[in-house]
Amino acid sequence: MAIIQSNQQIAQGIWRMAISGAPTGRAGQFFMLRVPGAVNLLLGRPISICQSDAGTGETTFVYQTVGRGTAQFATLKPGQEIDAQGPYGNGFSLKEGHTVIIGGGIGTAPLLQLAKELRVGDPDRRIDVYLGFREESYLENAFELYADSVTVKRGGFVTGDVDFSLNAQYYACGPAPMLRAVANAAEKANATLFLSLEKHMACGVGACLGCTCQTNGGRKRICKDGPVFDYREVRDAI
Amino acid sequence: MAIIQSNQQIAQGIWRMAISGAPTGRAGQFFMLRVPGAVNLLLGRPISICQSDAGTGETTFVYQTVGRGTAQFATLKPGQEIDAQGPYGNGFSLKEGHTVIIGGGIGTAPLLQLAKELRVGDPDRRIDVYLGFREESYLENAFELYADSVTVKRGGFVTGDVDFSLNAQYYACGPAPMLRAVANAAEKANATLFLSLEKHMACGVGACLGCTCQTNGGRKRICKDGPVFDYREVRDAI
Amino acid sequence: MPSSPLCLSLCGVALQNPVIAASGTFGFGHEYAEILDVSRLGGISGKGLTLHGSAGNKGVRVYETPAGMLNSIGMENPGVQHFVDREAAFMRALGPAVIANLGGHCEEDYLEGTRLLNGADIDILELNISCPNVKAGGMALGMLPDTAADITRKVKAVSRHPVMVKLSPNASELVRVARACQEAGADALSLVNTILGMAIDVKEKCAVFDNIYAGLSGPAILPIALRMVHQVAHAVSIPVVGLGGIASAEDALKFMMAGARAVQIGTMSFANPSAMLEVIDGLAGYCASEGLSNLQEIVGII
Amino acid sequence: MPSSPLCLSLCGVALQNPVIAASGTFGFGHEYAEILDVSRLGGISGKGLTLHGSAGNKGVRVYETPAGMLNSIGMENPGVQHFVDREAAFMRALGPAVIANLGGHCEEDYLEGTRLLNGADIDILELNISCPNVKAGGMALGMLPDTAADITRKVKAVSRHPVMVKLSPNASELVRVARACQEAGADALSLVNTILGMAIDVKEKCAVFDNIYAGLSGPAILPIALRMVHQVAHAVSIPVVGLGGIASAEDALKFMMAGARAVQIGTMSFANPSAMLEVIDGLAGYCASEGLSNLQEIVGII
Ligand SMILES: Cc1cc2nc3c(=O)[nH]c(=O)nc-3n(C[C@H](O)[C@H](O)[C@H](O)COP(=O)(O)OP(=O)(O)OC[C@H]3O[C@@H](n4cnc5c(N)ncnc54)[C@H](O)[C@@H]3O)c2cc1C
Ligand SMILES: Cc1cc2nc3c(=O)[nH]c(=O)nc-3n(C[C@H](O)[C@H](O)[C@H](O)COP(=O)(O)OP(=O)(O)OC[C@H]3O[C@@H](n4cnc5c(N)ncnc54)[C@H](O)[C@@H]3O)c2cc1C
Ligand SMILES: Cc1cc2nc3c(=O)[nH]c(=O)nc-3n(C[C@H](O)[C@H](O)[C@H](O)COP(=O)(O)O)c2cc1C
Ligand SMILES: Cc1cc2nc3c(=O)[nH]c(=O)nc-3n(C[C@H](O)[C@H](O)[C@H](O)COP(=O)(O)O)c2cc1C
Ligand code: FES
Ligand code: FES
Repeated sequence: MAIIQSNQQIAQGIWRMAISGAPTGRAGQFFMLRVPGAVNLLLGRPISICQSDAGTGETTFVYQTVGRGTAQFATLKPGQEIDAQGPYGNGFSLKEGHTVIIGGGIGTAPLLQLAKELRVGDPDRRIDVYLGFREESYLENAFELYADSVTVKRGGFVTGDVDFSLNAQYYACGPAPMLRAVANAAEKANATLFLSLEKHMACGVGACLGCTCQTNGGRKRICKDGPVFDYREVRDAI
Repeated sequence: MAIIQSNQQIAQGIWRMAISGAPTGRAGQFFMLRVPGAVNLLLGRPISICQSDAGTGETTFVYQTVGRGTAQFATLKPGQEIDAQGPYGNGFSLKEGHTVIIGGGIGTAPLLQLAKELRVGDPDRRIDVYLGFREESYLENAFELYADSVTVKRGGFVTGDVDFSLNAQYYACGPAPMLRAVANAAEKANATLFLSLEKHMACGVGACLGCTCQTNGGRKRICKDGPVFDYREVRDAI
Repeated sequence: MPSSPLCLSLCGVALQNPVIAASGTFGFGHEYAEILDVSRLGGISGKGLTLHGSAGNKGVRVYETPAGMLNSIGMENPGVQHFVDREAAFMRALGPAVIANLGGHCEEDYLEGTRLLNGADIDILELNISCPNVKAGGMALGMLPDTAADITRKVKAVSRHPVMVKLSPNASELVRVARACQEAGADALSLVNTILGMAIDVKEKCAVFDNIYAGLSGPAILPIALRMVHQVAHAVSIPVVGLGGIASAEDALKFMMAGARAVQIGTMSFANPSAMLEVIDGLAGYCASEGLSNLQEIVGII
Repeated sequence: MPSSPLCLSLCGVALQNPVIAASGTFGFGHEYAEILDVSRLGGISGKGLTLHGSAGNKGVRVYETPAGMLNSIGMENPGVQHFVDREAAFMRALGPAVIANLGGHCEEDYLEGTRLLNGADIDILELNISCPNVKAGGMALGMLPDTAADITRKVKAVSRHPVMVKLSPNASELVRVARACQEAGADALSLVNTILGMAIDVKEKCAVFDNIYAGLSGPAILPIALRMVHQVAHAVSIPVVGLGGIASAEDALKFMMAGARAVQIGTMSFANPSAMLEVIDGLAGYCASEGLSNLQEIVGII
């Protein structure tokens, strides 16, 4: 059982929670978080690793309160136990060279650990980050630790600002309309793009088939075969 | 919504919880306690007032962890909210003169407030308290503040020690076998005896008929018409 | 009130809002009147009555389950005549629409009970052919289309009040039962009553309830009840009143979108006595934020 | 192992304990094998198979409800032949008894699927005539005694493996369906599959699932499932395997006391992947503390 180290609101409806005692994971992986004993809130909720520190053993999540489960997370206090099953999922595969990261809203969360791993992997590569928020922004300062540039847009998609014709790989996470826009732009420019997808999950490990999507490599489970996919594979699923 | 002021284990499996922000009640009344938002633990749990302090506005409960509901109470921390509906029930009617109080196990809890009210009502009356516990005892020191004598027995019913031929009124709360023994003894001696009864409850206010019992005054609801009854009325119900 | 977005007409009876206290969970209104403003409710369905009254079942009667509860009250009630003489006028004085819930052990009981209720100032007769906790009659009548239609027709012939038939989720072919009741003249349908369930005390190695089986209610059954209300509301043209596990205004809206003109709330009142008032406030807020002139606009939109 | 108090025989198959992973909640064992010691389980019932495989349903497929969940997977599966060629041997290597769960859209599919499974090294064929999430076939066959008996008889005639028929809690007359399956030669019965339910997204004003209705599982349904297992176990003489919302050893004991020789666990594995192992440990502890030489002694004592 993991222990909550901190749990604070960082923007309207957005919380950051740090836990210890869970195995550390890689960028793009997620945990199924659940308050132990809560038969009522039966299933775990998939929440991405926002920061994973192998040194301290702490994992940080950033989550938005949208329903019963995440609202319950927001009531948890440091010292309380939380059941963190994981890390699950494939995670981002780290490519070399110039990298462009595109996040929308809470989809920004898993990209921070990605930026960190990319920077640690190669201190010299160029990393450009584009973040879009409907209203209040968050996490942009944290990105500045790892990125060469951070562009933040409030009140709209940041997608329009991104140049997809660079000799770079692109990573994106965010709401479905944003992912579709990014995929369209990448297709036109024939760019390399990885998307992190979301779907309602029950098991998180690939056993229930609650989260499968059609890919051009057949049906895949977002929790187990994803959540990160090459955008070409999942054009029909977003 | 009431606020938890303290919540501590005072003996093996026995906890004392103090709350503020609930209306104060009388000896023998109870509250339906419920952790707000817990759809899983759906119903309130009836817990008697152990101490009610109109001055500080605090109400204290002493409860035994026997199942899911009481186990959940034991996890609550000071500062947390608890839904305390009540006070419900008729409470003990306070008679004059010499009084004998008989408690068994967790049935001791509501009797402390009774002893206090009796003492406050008449500083000069005689109050004898008999408490029986299967193993560890608790609350006996608190009774000593109000009682002239406190007799504690571990590992058996204290009933055998009580003289029912006194010119006194008797109050008892405890497990059913103890209540039956007390009622039998009182009947032989033609004593005045009031019992506090228990039954599974859903509403606590008399609306669901989950807790009715047969009395010789017709069917009565333990939550609303009781929980305190003259033992003659409820011979068939215990 | 006529312009309140919550008001509606149910079998010709004007309700100030669609939130009704479910039978057996609200007594005849006395108890909650002491702790709530019950005048704000749309209606109150009183404790289920039988002709001669009943002491109900022995042993444990209520038992909590995950997000629900089982009950085996067994229709403890003071009898129809007592209700007519002593309770009806009190219920009327509370304000909300008065619904008398009538159960029975045989046809003659139902008909005689209906005749007696003709002498009471009530708005709607809720015909309970779905109580799982009595041995003879009760649920048995509601299990098959023919028997349900038969008792409905006979009660309708006798009753001077509109008749709302309360259906059992345990019925083999619920939709056929519903249609049969409509054809037999029912003015409205309410569903669901409790679902037959069981509890076992592992320590004592015995069934928790003397009757072995008991009725399940509360949020646990909401998805099942919602499905049944949707099925029935799409199969009949008379008004449907939906219930089963409603805990919030959002839950009430689910039942209304599925086709229920009004809702009843039972178990959640035990957990939270102000649940019904919170639902009413929530529904009013919904009308305001959605700009609905009347909440009935959303009934059956799914 | 022969002297372990948890061991039992089910349709002639030796199980090291009565805890079986429920179909559709455990894949074919791969996924949980990565995080659990699945060799400790009594058995694994694989994902429901159809003759030609299926992509399953579109849209939202899982949705949480109070103490339960709805699913509308729609039998996504790789087909029987794929199972025979690629999965059966892997499942065998895991250790627990291997149960293949077979669904279908028509009689011919079931029979051809059964023939193909004759070529696989499995222990029990679980005949799924109770899936509520496929349009044709599936649950339809399990709803009536005659159709259930008919498909059972035909599958039995073809199968070289013992046949355990999985019953639907949505069947009109469950007990008659159970008896009919027994008479048709079923070697065992498992129940319950999911209960038909519904969810509505109030914000979007639409049903959550493309199919409108979906299957309810988890602790919410335990009291209903327990009642049904008790009813069926008292009506048949073949072994009954109980499931529906089991979350703890205590829950498993309830089903066994009600008459189930073994249990299956589904939804709770999602919430807590070690749930089944905890149940096994709990049952072993129970035998020790009650001094039982074999847990089967308590089967059906209520
Ligand atoms: C791989 C993955 C990683 C995620 N990472 C994050 C993250 O880092 N931070 C974050 O805030 N959110 C993240 N999410 C989304 C998060 O899981 C959902 O917001 C959460 O499950 C909602 O739970 P709830 O009980 O609060 O909402 P509910 O009341 O259950 O539903 C509210 C809304 O959330 C959506 N939702 C509900 N359950 C799920 C589910 N299991 N998966 C996806 N959507 C769901 C519903 O569509 C609904 O609109 C991630 C989802 C996935 C699949
Ligand atoms: C008027 C009244 C006053 C009470 N005062 C106290 C008190 O001051 N301190 C205290 O520790 N206990 C008191 N009880 C008993 C207490 O209500 C139960 O122990 C508690 O409800 C058990 O809840 P649970 O969820 O922990 O147990 P569960 O898991 O629900 O059940 C465990 C055991 O508790 C019994 N039980 C369950 N629910 C109830 C219920 N609603 N009423 C009675 N018994 C039940 C069951 O028979 C079972 O054996 C009182 C009961 C009543 C009726
Ligand atoms: C304690 C209790 C007693 C009930 N008594 C009756 C009754 O007398 N007549 C009746 O028609 N329904 C009775 N019911 C059923 C409820 O009216 C309602 O149909 C059911 O509980 C589902 O709604 P809920 O989940 O909101 O409680 C009773 C339910 C409970 C919990
Ligand atoms: C996601 C999911 C998929 C399921 N798929 C199948 C299936 O393919 N075949 C089958 O017979 N039952 C299937 N079921 C039903 C379960 O095997 C089980 O009967 C039901 O969930 C009740 O048990 P539980 O409450 O322990 O989950 C499925 C259940 C779930 C939740
Ligand atoms: S969530 Fe179960 S397969 Fe992905
Ligand atoms: S608990 Fe409902 S009447 Fe007493």
